[in-house]
Amino acid sequence: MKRVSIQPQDFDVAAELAALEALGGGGVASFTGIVRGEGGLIALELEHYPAMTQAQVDRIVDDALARWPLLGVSVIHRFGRLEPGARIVFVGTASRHRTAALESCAFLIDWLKSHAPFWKKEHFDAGAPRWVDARAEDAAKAQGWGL
Amino acid sequence: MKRVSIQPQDFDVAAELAALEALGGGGVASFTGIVRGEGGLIALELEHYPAMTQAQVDRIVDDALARWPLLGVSVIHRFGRLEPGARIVFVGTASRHRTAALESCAFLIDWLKSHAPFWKKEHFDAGAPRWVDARAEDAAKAQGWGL
Amino acid sequence: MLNIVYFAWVREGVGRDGEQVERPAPDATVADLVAMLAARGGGYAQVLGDPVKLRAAIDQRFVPLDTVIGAAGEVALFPPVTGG
Amino acid sequence: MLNIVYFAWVREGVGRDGEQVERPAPDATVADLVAMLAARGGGYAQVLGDPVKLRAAIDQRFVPLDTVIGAAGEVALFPPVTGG
Repeated sequence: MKRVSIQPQDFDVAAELAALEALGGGGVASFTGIVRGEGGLIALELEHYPAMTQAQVDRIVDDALARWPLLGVSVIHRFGRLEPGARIVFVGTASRHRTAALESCAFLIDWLKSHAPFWKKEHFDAGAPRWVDARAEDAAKAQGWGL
Repeated sequence: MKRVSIQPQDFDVAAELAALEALGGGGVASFTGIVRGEGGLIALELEHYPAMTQAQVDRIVDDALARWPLLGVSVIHRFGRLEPGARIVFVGTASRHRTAALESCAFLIDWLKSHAPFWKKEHFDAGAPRWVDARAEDAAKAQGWGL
Repeated sequence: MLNIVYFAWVREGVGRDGEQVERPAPDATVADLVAMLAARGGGYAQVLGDPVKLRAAIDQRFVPLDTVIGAAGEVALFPPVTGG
Repeated sequence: MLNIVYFAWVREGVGRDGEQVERPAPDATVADLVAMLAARGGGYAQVLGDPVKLRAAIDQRFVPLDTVIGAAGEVALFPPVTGG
């Protein structure tokens, strides 16, 4: 099972996990990213490069499928305006054994958080909105995977 | 939030994740273990040491809380007779950042899979049931965490 | 008296999930207790005759088999845990 | 003609999300294109004047700025991606 969706709307984590659990593997790992409402943040605006995003996420999912013995992968990434508490991203992986599921889940979210063609603009309750800078830390983490 | 439950009945992964997502952190990681129906397995029987299990799982969750900056941890482990496709174990962690959530989730499931006082008996469609041997691999993984 | 509890194939071998025994000597270890129980023969000898295959806990804490039982309330004997 | 697309503060600075320009010389790189656009002044100069802060893609693939554009159909200019 391979599922990649780049979409503005929210998603149903339980439905994604149920599909992964039904694949006959022994383990399902997941990560859900959520907008934090710190420092007066009232909204996060995610812009992306539509022609590129789907193709790139597809490719990194294929990399994960080549690298670990996975029964299923599901990646959902939202774009548009998201408020604190909203889900941004979901990665779910299913495998016969836990290590493959956990490692591939970490690999995919590290890639999404550092290399995926998204840009974030933060809107605050006071003051001008600002574009988030790329974080060196994320790039280093992705390099740890040989990305 | 800290929640540990050792129980015979199934659990609601979506409800666990929703509670973790509501803590204001940026990331929720989870792992769900499922009974695999391979080699003619018709049921897995999990025996445990009730007086010990809850206390030990409590303690390892406290270890995780001391080691990573977590907003919440939920661990559910079932015992009794479980059929293929049934959930056995759930670990969910919430943190401000993904690395703490992912690492602590892997740490907890590695411990549960190797050190928790459970014993598994496999029942097959043909032939005698047999007790599962402890796996050296799991012990090695747990040692990697300094356990 | 000392409570003993058994799990998994140890429990099946001895045919019960626990029992009370006379408290052993103050310097007796878990291994001494295992040897005493194995000497009963039958299922006890079968599952307790090879201590290398056994693990133990005293008062709900894992311990090596050479640990002195002392004033403990409960000794558990079981195979290596196989986790969840 | 060559399609250019802009994202994030590059898009805001140039005031549009894309445009078509005359195809540059066959050996022109992305950096050459950026310099040509920055020479327009105004918002273009502001966001494209310091190429170190820019990243690029040719036909939906990330490339270094010294990559020759050649026969590509689309060049994208944007800040370093910040992920999801």
